[in-house]
Amino acid sequence: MIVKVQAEDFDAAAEIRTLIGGRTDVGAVVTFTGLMRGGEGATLTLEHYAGMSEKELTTIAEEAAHRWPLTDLLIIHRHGTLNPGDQIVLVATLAAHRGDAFAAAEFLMDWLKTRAPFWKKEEAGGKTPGEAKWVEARADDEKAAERWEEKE
Amino acid sequence: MIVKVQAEDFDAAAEIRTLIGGRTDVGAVVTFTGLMRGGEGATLTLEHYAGMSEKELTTIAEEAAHRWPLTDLLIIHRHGTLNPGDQIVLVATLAAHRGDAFAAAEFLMDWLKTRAPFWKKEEAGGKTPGEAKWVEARADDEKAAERWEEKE
Amino acid sequence: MQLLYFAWVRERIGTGEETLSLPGEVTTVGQLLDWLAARGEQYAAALDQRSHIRVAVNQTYVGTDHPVSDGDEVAIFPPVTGG
Amino acid sequence: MQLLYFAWVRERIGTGEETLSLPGEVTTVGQLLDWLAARGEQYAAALDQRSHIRVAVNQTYVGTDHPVSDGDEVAIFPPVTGG
Repeated sequence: MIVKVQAEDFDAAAEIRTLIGGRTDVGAVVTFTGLMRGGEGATLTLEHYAGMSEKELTTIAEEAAHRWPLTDLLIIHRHGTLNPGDQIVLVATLAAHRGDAFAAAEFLMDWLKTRAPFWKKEEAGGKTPGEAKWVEARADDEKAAERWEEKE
Repeated sequence: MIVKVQAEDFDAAAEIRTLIGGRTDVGAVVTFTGLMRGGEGATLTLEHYAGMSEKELTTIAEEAAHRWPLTDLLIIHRHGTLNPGDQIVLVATLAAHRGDAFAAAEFLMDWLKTRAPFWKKEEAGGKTPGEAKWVEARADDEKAAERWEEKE
Repeated sequence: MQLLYFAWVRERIGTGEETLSLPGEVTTVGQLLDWLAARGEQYAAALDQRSHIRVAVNQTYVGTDHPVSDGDEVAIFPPVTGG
Repeated sequence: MQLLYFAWVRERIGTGEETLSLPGEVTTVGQLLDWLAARGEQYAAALDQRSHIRVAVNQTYVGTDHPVSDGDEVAIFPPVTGG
């Protein structure tokens, strides 16, 4: 299990290669990569609660490993200031079969979105740059997370 | 949209980079990679219906693009003889939001498993190599594909 | 008619491809399968479990009622197992 | 008590971190939030919409009934928006 919180960019392919590590019992690899969307000049600043962010991602990762028969999994989440197109987050799940890998990856993202202590502040950029604004939490992220509660 | 049927291995990261092509309206990238499982010396031979296999994958890709608001998507499927750990198939979906990217990727795999004209023949290898055997179609793949019928 | 066989259907029949002329009474996929199965032991062995046989006419999946004619490319194969 | 504030809670209070001594009557998270909100306008502005406030004690999410004491690290922040 790999859990990292870092300012630097990551090489998803290299991280997944490390995670697989030459094993030949992995039939399915599902990845989710979150990218920054935005127009030219826009910036996104990710604040996090150093210490708790890594601890909480580890808890979420352990919960996924407990719920599904996974070979392994990883979560990498960046903090700091990002530009459009930049990678924000990577989740990868390895399993013998695809159903488990897909379900665990969706679960990881849903829980991460509602539990990992990160906060996004956006500045739109462009010709009339406005004030930077904190992104508001979305009700459908809460709803997405809730669907996993019944499956314990 | 990229659809390829090929004997050669693929570089998933490079393929996805090409698909994104510098766009900054993509918030979510979901990938599924299918790998060959098996012990030392095992081989997997993938036969396909040249002509129809690419046509059918294109139909499946178009159906996904029709059902979900995707930025783009790709399917790469190999044929020929593979060894344990080798990549078999890659599906990637790009979307503004993760729910669409996840659903479309699962859909693509479920339909691909039940409709794309490929057939796997396995040889176990090891110290007592047996006869090569055709993999049997799985009832739960049919079931997984059926769940998308109602959502039209 | 251009006939294509794949996977164990191909192995049991002993060839991946052949060209045959249809008798006039064979006008549907179902009749084609019956007619082929009667051509010999190998064909019968390949086609006897009809629930395990899939057919594509001109590279499109069809059912047993689908019409066939001499100009078609007809592929006969087991349920697919790719991915 | 070590207090940590994040995102707009931090900006409204005007600091990300401070150490305060609790009065004896403050023994739960709810009482702590009430006591902080009464410390001045900035605290009130940060903490008035209680449904938008999350609290972690020693890096674990807790509810308003959770006990607090001077040795704790208590973080106060808005709903998270990572991922």
